[in-house]
Amino acid sequence: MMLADILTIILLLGGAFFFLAGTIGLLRFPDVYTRLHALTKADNVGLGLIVTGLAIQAQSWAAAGKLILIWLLVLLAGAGVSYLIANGALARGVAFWKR
Amino acid sequence: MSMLFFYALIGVGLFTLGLLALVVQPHLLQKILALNVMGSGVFLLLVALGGRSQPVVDVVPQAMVITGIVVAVSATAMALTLMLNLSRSSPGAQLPEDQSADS
Amino acid sequence: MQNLYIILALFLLLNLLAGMWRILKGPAAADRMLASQLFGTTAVAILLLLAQIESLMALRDVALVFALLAAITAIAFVRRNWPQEPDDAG
Amino acid sequence: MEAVGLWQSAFDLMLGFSLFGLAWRMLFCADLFKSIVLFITFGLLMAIAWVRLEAPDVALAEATIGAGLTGALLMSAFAKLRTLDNSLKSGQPLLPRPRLHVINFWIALLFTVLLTGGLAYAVLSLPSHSPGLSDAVMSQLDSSGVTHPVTAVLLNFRGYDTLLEMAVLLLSIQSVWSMAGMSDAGEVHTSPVLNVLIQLLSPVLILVSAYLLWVGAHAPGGAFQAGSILGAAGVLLVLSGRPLFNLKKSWLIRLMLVAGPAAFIALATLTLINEGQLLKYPVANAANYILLLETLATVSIGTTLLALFVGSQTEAVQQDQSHQ
Repeated sequence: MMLADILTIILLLGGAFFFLAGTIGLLRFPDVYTRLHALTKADNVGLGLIVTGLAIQAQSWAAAGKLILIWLLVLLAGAGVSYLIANGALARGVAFWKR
Repeated sequence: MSMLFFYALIGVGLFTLGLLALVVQPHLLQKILALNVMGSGVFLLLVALGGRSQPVVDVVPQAMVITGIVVAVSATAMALTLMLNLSRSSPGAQLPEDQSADS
Repeated sequence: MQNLYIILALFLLLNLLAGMWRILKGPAAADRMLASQLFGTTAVAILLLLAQIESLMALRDVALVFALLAAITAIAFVRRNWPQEPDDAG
Repeated sequence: MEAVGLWQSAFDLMLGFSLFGLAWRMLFCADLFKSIVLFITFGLLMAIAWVRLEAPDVALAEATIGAGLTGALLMSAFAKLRTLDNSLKSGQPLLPRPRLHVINFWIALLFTVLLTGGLAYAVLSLPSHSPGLSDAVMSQLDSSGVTHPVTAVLLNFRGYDTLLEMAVLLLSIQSVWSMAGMSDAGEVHTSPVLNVLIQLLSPVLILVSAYLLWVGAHAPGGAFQAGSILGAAGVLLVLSGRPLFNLKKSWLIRLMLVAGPAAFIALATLTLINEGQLLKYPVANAANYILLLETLATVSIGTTLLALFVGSQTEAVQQDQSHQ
């Protein structure tokens, strides 16, 4: 097994872990804002790690570039949408969680 | 190989589930969603059965399904317009038959 | 490697199904929207893994399209279904 | 690699049952907004199912339409519905139980179960191997002008399908306009973050649309997918509040709507006269004809989808003054 393969395995498992963390956060966190926080972990880090892991295996620079582009697009859309939803929830008076 | 038949059966299930909802559910938006699910069931059946020609998958059903998806979305837009127009004249977005069953 | 890819894809699919609970329970519309946003990202990851398994690079285009269009539904939700300015709703 | 097959089967089983379960929860739940979100998720899973069924072209079409346009359409229509019907508020169970008589419900259920059984029997009695038309497609692929079989079927072998499909799209926009009227797709208020998002996304969308159109000649992609992306780009601009165009006045829009069908009909007539058969291109020029048709079809499909989105939400023509 080559070094690249080992690196890929580590990165993919890390990505899967962050997706799991995001899902658990989505299910367990108490209000919209904290769930938003959990969601971005899967969006940004989880997909980022998986994309990096797969890019190592890619046949060409162009293929790796496309993978990175996909990740950047998800980042961009995720950031924008997160802001819009949080802002909208705030404007609409969705309650904060209080201990 | 048997996976194709599994997907085909799921397609059958989606079609009949959608049919049941189309008949039973009163709200027109639900009926529109039901029609879409029925369509998805048919598409799934077509493509799954087209996959039986191994090693090369039969692409004619796939081409038909691509056409079908675009037609389905335009039909959905039209149905939604109809629904909105109907709910302007009578509240509830339901067909007259369903409303009279209430009284 | 192939085994790892498909197991991870299955794992992500299970993740997605677990997240379905949030859509079913809500409570707010925003919660449901958030969950569907997460599903979009998960679907991108699943598609990329499947692309690697079947070495079918066209599937990356599908993932690309998903990444591009994931925002549209959420924007439609925020702009139309859930207007930011309360007096603007008409 | 026995284990891989096993895991793949597990994936397929999981996916299939979730599709069915999702459809069930979507269609039999009392909250319309929940149904819509579940429908969007259903579209996501369908796209993954197409991938598993070795139909990347269909996956691409499902992704462009299911992930973007249908969701936006349903969301907007539901918002409009809520302004018309005060009882609809998301988050609370709001729909009445099925109003059918209980006997009728059981009759419907019985018939559905019987139909499912019959259809399942019919499907299972099919032979497990059937060549279909794949041999015919593959043997003629060289003379089609493209190397991707799906595009060859859509634009050459069964070009009349696509011709009729363009006609259906044109009809649908006509009926939407006749029911709801045309309006300018303009709202004025914008949000700065959304503006930046749109400014970054829309050029990429148009670029990807062109890419899919071009790649369709030899790989999954083509006019339908490219057109849907173009339509999605327009929907994004409309949603962000750009006064994109004025449908009442613009002849350009009407021209773009009919460009695809018109080109198809013109070429169909030409080939009928010259070759004696509908849409039978001379082999030497087939690639050029297909590219021309696909480009115009992309423009028309994109414009139609955008106009459908805008048109389906405008006020009805006659009732503008009588209500509110």
